[in-house]
Amino acid sequence: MIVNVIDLLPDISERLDHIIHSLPALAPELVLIATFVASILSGLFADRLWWHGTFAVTVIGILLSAVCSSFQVGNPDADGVLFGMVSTDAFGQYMRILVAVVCLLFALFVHASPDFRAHRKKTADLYTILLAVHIGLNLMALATNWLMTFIAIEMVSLGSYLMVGYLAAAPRQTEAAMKYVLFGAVCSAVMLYGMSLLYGFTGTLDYTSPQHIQGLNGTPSALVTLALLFVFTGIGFKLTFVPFHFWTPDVYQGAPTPVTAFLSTAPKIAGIALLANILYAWPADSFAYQNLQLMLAGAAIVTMLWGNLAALRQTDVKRMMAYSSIGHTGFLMMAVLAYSSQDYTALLYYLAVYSLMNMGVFMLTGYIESRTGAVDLARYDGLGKIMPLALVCFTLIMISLTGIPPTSGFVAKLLVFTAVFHSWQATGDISMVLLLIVGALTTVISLFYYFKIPLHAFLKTADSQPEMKPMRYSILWLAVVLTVAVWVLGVFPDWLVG
Amino acid sequence: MTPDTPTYPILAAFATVLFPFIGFLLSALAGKKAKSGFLAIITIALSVITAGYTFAMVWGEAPIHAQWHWFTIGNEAFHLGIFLDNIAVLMLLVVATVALPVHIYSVAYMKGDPGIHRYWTYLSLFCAAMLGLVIADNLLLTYICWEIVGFASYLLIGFWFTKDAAAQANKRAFIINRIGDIGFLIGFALLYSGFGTLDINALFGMEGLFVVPAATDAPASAAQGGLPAGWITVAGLAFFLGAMAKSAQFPLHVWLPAAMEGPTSVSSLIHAATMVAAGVFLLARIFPLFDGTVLLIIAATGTITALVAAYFALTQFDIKKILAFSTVSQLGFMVAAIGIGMYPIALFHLVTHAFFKCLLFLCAGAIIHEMQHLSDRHQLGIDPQDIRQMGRLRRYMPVTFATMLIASLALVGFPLTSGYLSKDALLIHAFEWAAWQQGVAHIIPYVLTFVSILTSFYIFRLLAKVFFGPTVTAPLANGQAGIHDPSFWMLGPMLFLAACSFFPLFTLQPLHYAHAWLLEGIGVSTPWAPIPLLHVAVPAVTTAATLAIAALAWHWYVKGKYALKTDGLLYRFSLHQGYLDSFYDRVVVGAVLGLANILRWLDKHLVDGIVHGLAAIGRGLASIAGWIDRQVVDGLVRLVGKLAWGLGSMLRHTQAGRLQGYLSSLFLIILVILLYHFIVQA
Amino acid sequence: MNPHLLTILIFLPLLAAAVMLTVPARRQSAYRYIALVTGLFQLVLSGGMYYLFHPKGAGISQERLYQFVDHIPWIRLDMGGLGRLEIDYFVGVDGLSMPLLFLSALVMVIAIGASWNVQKSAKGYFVLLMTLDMAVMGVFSALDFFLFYVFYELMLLPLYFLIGIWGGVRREYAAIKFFLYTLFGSVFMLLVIVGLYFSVTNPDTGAHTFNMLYMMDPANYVSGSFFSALANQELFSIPARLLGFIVLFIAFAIKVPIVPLHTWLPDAHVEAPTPISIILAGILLKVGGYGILRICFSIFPDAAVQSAWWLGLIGVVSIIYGALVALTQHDLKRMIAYSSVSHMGFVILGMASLTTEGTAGAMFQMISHGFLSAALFFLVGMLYDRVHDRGIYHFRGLATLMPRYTVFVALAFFASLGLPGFSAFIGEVFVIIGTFNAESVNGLLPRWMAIAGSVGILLSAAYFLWTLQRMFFGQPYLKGGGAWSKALTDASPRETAIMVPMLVLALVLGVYPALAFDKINASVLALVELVVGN
Amino acid sequence: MITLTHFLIVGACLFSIGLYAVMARRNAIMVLVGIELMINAAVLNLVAFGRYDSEHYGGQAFALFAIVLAAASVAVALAIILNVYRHYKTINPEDINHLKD
Amino acid sequence: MQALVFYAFSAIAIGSAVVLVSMQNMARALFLFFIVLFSVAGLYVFALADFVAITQILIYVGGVLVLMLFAFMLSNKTLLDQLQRGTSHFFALPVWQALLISACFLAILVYASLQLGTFQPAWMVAAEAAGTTIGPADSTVNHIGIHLMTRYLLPFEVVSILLMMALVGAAHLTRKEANP
Repeated sequence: MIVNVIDLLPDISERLDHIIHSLPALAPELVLIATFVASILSGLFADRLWWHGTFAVTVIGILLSAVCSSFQVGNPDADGVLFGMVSTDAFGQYMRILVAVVCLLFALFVHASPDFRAHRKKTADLYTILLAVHIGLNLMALATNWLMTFIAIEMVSLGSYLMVGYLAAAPRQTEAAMKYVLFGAVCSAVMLYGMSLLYGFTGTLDYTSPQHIQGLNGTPSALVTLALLFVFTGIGFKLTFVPFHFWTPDVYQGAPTPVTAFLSTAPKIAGIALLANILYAWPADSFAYQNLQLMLAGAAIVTMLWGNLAALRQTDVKRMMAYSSIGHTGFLMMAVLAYSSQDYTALLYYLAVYSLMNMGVFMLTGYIESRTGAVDLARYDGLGKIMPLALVCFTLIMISLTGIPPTSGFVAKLLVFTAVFHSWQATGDISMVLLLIVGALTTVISLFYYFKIPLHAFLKTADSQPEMKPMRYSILWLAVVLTVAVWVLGVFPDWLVG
Repeated sequence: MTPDTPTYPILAAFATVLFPFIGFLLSALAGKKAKSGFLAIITIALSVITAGYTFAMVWGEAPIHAQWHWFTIGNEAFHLGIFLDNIAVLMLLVVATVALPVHIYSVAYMKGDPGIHRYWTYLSLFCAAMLGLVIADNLLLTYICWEIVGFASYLLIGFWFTKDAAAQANKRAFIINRIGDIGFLIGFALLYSGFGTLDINALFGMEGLFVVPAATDAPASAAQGGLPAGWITVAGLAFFLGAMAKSAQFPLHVWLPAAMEGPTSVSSLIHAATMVAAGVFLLARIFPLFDGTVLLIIAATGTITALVAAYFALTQFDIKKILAFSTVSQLGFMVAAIGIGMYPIALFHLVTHAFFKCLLFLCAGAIIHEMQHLSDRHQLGIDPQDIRQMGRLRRYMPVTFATMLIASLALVGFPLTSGYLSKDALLIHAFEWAAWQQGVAHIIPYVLTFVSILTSFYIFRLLAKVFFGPTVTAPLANGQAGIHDPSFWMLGPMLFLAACSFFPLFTLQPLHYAHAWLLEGIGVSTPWAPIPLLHVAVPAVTTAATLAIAALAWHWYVKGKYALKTDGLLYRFSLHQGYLDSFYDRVVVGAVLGLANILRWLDKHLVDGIVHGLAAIGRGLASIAGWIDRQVVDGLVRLVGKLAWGLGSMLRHTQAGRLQGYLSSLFLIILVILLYHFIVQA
Repeated sequence: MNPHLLTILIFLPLLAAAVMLTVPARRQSAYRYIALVTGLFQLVLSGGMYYLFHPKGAGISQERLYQFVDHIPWIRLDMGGLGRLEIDYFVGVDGLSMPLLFLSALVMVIAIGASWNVQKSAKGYFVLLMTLDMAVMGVFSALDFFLFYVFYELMLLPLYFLIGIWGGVRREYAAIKFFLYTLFGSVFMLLVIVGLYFSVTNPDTGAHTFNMLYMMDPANYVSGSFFSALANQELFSIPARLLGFIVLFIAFAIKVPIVPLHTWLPDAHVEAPTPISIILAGILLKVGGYGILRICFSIFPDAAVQSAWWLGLIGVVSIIYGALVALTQHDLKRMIAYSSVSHMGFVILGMASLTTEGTAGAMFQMISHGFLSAALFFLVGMLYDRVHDRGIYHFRGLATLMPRYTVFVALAFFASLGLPGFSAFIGEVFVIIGTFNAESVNGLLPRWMAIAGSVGILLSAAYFLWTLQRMFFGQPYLKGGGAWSKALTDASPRETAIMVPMLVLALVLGVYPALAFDKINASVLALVELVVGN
Repeated sequence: MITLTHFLIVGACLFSIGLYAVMARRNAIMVLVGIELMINAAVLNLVAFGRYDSEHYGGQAFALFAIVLAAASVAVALAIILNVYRHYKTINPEDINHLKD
Repeated sequence: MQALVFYAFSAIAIGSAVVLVSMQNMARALFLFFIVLFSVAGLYVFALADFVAITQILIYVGGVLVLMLFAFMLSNKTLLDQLQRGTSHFFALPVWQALLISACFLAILVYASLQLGTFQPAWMVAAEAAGTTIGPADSTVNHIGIHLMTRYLLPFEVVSILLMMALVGAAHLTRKEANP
């Protein structure tokens, strides 16, 4: 049976025009795709000639895409791109830049990391995966369609699984990878089921469309809750908020340190953007919005408490930071809840600062681990004397993570508090007050474990001198730069936001 | 200072205070070099001169008041000032005049003591503060001097600080004085809050806010001011509390006998003549403040003190303790005089008492000095202050005996002595007052009369035992003691004071007080009519009683025909000073320390208790023991910390590392949320 | 016209710290000399400013009455719908801050003097000390709430390390406890700051602002905003302004500290090295009192009046409780720490009275306690340096062994227990007078509080005298025996040089309190007018 | 008549069975099988709903993507499981619990 | 008739799935999984998604299942032992929680399905009313093809990258380490 295409699609030319017009908005992604291909090729061929080949390609590609993104910041395209699959609004564009920065830092970190340097199967494939994940992250931040969301999340997830298992040098790394992949796969299956239900309720996959919200309003509320809960299983997995956080400590602890740094930052940026996109796609008076907001507020409170309380008992630095990042997720969710379409400054600032801090922390963790083999807090005893610069930077970042002035961590917290307070004033929603109080309380709790680092490094003394392995200082200098940035942005926050 | 204020008296009064102060500063700076006491004596001598000049210029004239701006708080300016009226210049003169002989006496008495430079420093400080106290023009300044006087007293009581008893005694003295200070503080703070000024002249002067009520029941708050009558009473009581502590009124008198741990010269100056009289002086100064209630309380307290102290003095064996209780008793007389509204008589008695009591102590000092020599020479190891070890001293120390006899006669109020004048005035007015007051007020004069008889008894007991009685100390008994009257540097002051203990210093009429210049200078009119009979009866009765008692004492103690049991309840009660010390130690100090201990315990454990309680609820019975075992220190931080830690541990159990456990937990949580929603929404 | 003296005063230590960082670590002694020079320079500078300070400069709520003002725009963040974030670098002094600035400079010099023998990583020590110095100066001069908060928190960090690294046996515990307590208070303070930010606008630009002075003027509150007096908003059924006041009060009261929140203090003091104890007692406790006056009272006058009774009660309880607990201590340093609790109770009581006498008395008490407690801790440090023991029961008859030291101790003790002629007396007396006055002036505090407060004076005599008697009088007896009596040398010239100025200052201020009252007076009047007047 | 509900119930059954496998089976590969069952359930839902969407073919398109992604993730997961097996000589997730609190 | 076939497919799918998850023997379980996938593919056909059904068989049966078998073979050296063992305890005690949770989920999902049947979403009603549902006669392959090239172009392209990445990554992980 021959069917004329024109019969099926009378408006095909308009559609093609739309596609062609949409492409410039996706220039960063196109650059990344090109780089992706280039990186595969260079991994196969160029690396034999020049050891840094793929790394150079990757860095250049990410930089180019970041430049493209920053050129686009001025002209947001609020209407859907490519049939409403994505929307490159200003918020998303900032997020792309942020993601690019984090990916770049990750690439540098990997390049400087001795573990990866020693990896016998080379790191070229990792850069390839990174580029794909970068695309996925961008799309996650921009997506306005359940299908696109699903694919983007899967892309990031798959890439992350691969990164965690990349080295597979130690049993723990493979264990982390397995837990991650199985947990992730379950979550995405549940999310898929939830999306299928949402599709069934509304008949559309574009969650910004009016039809979607109409459909949700017309569905029994319990069913909407069910579907949203399922969908947020997948998103929650990426964001690591309670109760979808169980994998986090194990994976963060087991994964290679640069990967942990990446996992604790990039997917969260994209996930938060996604969360914000979904939440604010729906009108505030709709049931779906209110239901979701309530769930998220509850989750944020529990997440802040859980993450910070559980971190108290940790002795492994990376594991502790895993819980810390769970706690920060709660804080970020608080920022999302207080976010409204124009005022994303607080959220953006918090995300940026958080990424810098976490990257810095893990760089230092990695550096210390590589030099002394110390992963446990007990082995940090007296390190402050031996590696003063590293531990001073570590302490400075910890101060910022706690949110004590004059660091950017403090300004970030202040901005979030400001936004939440404003939101409470505007809506009178009492859960905002609870968020504020819990946010403040967990700040105090967090002090307890963040200051374990200086406590062990400076206040305690070691029984024996640890053995020091020689290594290059590039990671340390990177971390120093980040530390300085974290502090300078705390004193002059307008340099970032202005 | 207004232009027409006479400048010279002010300057002279200021100089009177300044000289000892300079002496203090120089001695303090000189440190160990100032051993001779030369500085202190010179400065106090200069003070006597200027004080005499001031007295001459001001006595009987209109009061002089001068002040300089000190500091401003808010809109209120505070001044440093000098207020010279009859009372002030009288006290100024008395203090300086008593201080000088004591200084001179000290040269010999304290000779060779390793810490003597401190002695002179402290003594000068005391004199400066005491002189400042009497001429201060506002209550704040008075209070400052009042406290510094106490501080100097503290230093001097604890002069031999290596002795534990001295270290204990000065602490006790200061703390009990502090109780009084708090009263003083509360008193003037109340006045300030009511009247917005602390100026003595503005408050209590001739045209002051308080009109002299002259022992009427009319409350003083008739004067304008912001304090309700009840608070006026409270203020009066508060001031009286201050005076009670400083003037050793029952039951706050316990510090004074203990203070005898200081050098005897110090006891004579501070704890007999001057500082302890400051309370009486203060009461006289602010007399218009007191309303009827307060006055009655004052009179009653004074009477009780006089009685109790005399009673305690009856059985003491420590020569200084007897004199100390005697002082307390006499102070009780003065306070009672204030209470009956006769503050001029209180001051009169204060002045006479200052001389003869100072003399008594100096004599006692001489005796102790010699007894110490005796003990050292013969290696007897006796307590030099114990009168049981003494006896027959008249043979060795006749001059000392003579002076001491004069002082004792003045104390008992024997005719021709100054004490006769003041004590009779006091008793007579007390009777008249009682007649005017009616009712139970009659108890007071009779008790006071009885106390004066007791006074005769204990002082004659003292004299008999020390100078006449049989002795257990062998060298004394066999005439080989080798002790003698003290040197001229000690005798001179004693003789001077003995001269001052006779009537001519105060009036030329030896048998009646009415024309004493002192009473004429600061006299007040009495609201009652004099009862002429009393003016004859009271002196006659007391003199007769004194003679009888003297005979009895002679009979009992010199002849050794002691007639009383020494194990009676009353006797023991008196000997142990009414067990007041133990009472304070056990009950008051014990209560404070107990409370403090409880609070410390609370500090340590209470919050823990909360922790434990919460933990028990939170974690079930099984772990209670573990929680209690763990020694937690304190604080909310701990509470929060423990809770957080416990929660952290609980959360930890979810993180057992088993993937499928995680998944199960995850789905369980989702399920719970779902069920909740379905139940709520369906 | 404006030579930026205040800014120089604040940031000079930072410069010194930067210089120290460039000095190689083997030149140990260089650090303390740099620190000393900085401290002395600051002392001279603040002394000069104190001298130049015009007594009529009341400050409080009017910028033109502040002196040495520097007001520069700092952060301007565009927050979209939340408006523009306006944060200024705004510093200035009035009668409340000027004496405290001078006091801080003085105590800093003393602390540097007391740190002369620090050997353990001297570089880090002095760099941290300088950072602390900067933060302290900043706190006392900041007039922008954000700036204040930054300095306020910045104080904690160096202190944490100074206690934690150079402290005693349980230093880690003490350091974190101290930090947690203070952070607990200040985090909630941050929430109030945010609330105030949204409630107050700059009348000139209309933008929300952190400027404290604007917060003091009810006219600047946006109508209907959270902290607006007219809006009468409530949260958890507590009026918003009262809630804000309580939160801020708790934050500062932890610093003061008041009784239920005091338990960090003994631990921190006991574990801290001597110079840090000196700074803690001499400066940091004052930050609490200063904050209550400058911020709690000025921004929430209505709530201050409402809760004055409770504040008075807290003050009285602190006075008596602290004194009673001090009575039972066996550790000299702990005893002095509790005495600080008691003495700072007077500060709270005086403030609560809201009378000029009480408030001025509280200010005076803060100043006086500043150097007296510094002196006391220094004295304890002298003993501890020699024999590494502070047990009151472990010493006896020290007066014979160390006469000069004993004189210092006795003077410091008597000065602290409020002997007239010393500064503490003036402070305490006027607090009591002010409290008595309160009933007739504004009716906020009942008179029994003053009476109860004066009982604290009595108790302070008890514990100080008891200690004096126990440790210094009697025949010498030492727990450590002969080794100790050899180690217990009398005060060295350096120590004497540090002690004498403090005692002289206590004496001078006690005899001529106008030196301080003249500078404080106008501000106190303005403050009382601001709080009670409306 | 085969209504939508029929499909949904079958989907629900498959999903629950998959869920059970995920939680209960002590073999990583069986866990993967469980996941595939859940995905199949979702896909079944999608196509069942997709019958009503002839305009965009959203359901069927989504189903196709889902199947493809499932295959990709299975490939990745199996690669990782093989690595685990190399180190632990077991694929029972219960036994692989070195990373824990 | 149609319904009967549907029920049969459903019964086979669910039944095999139940047996599959309760089997100890891996090889048999994977075989049963094969049956489940086939039956579900049949159900897709009933839902008028023939292309999806074909994809299911091609990708799942051809790709996934084979991969799993390989992995199983590679990982389980004691395969033969286990092949001998049949299904033992059906309701193993340690997993009763899992059973309970899944049962609850089943109940909730079935309840949801029934609800959805009762309150049919408005858009489906509208589609039925307008007759725009997919009919058995529609050529789904055509439509899907066109949509993949227009509306779903971006996902389509992205998925290609995703697959490439998965390929690279999986290959990397399973690759024997290269000689240094």
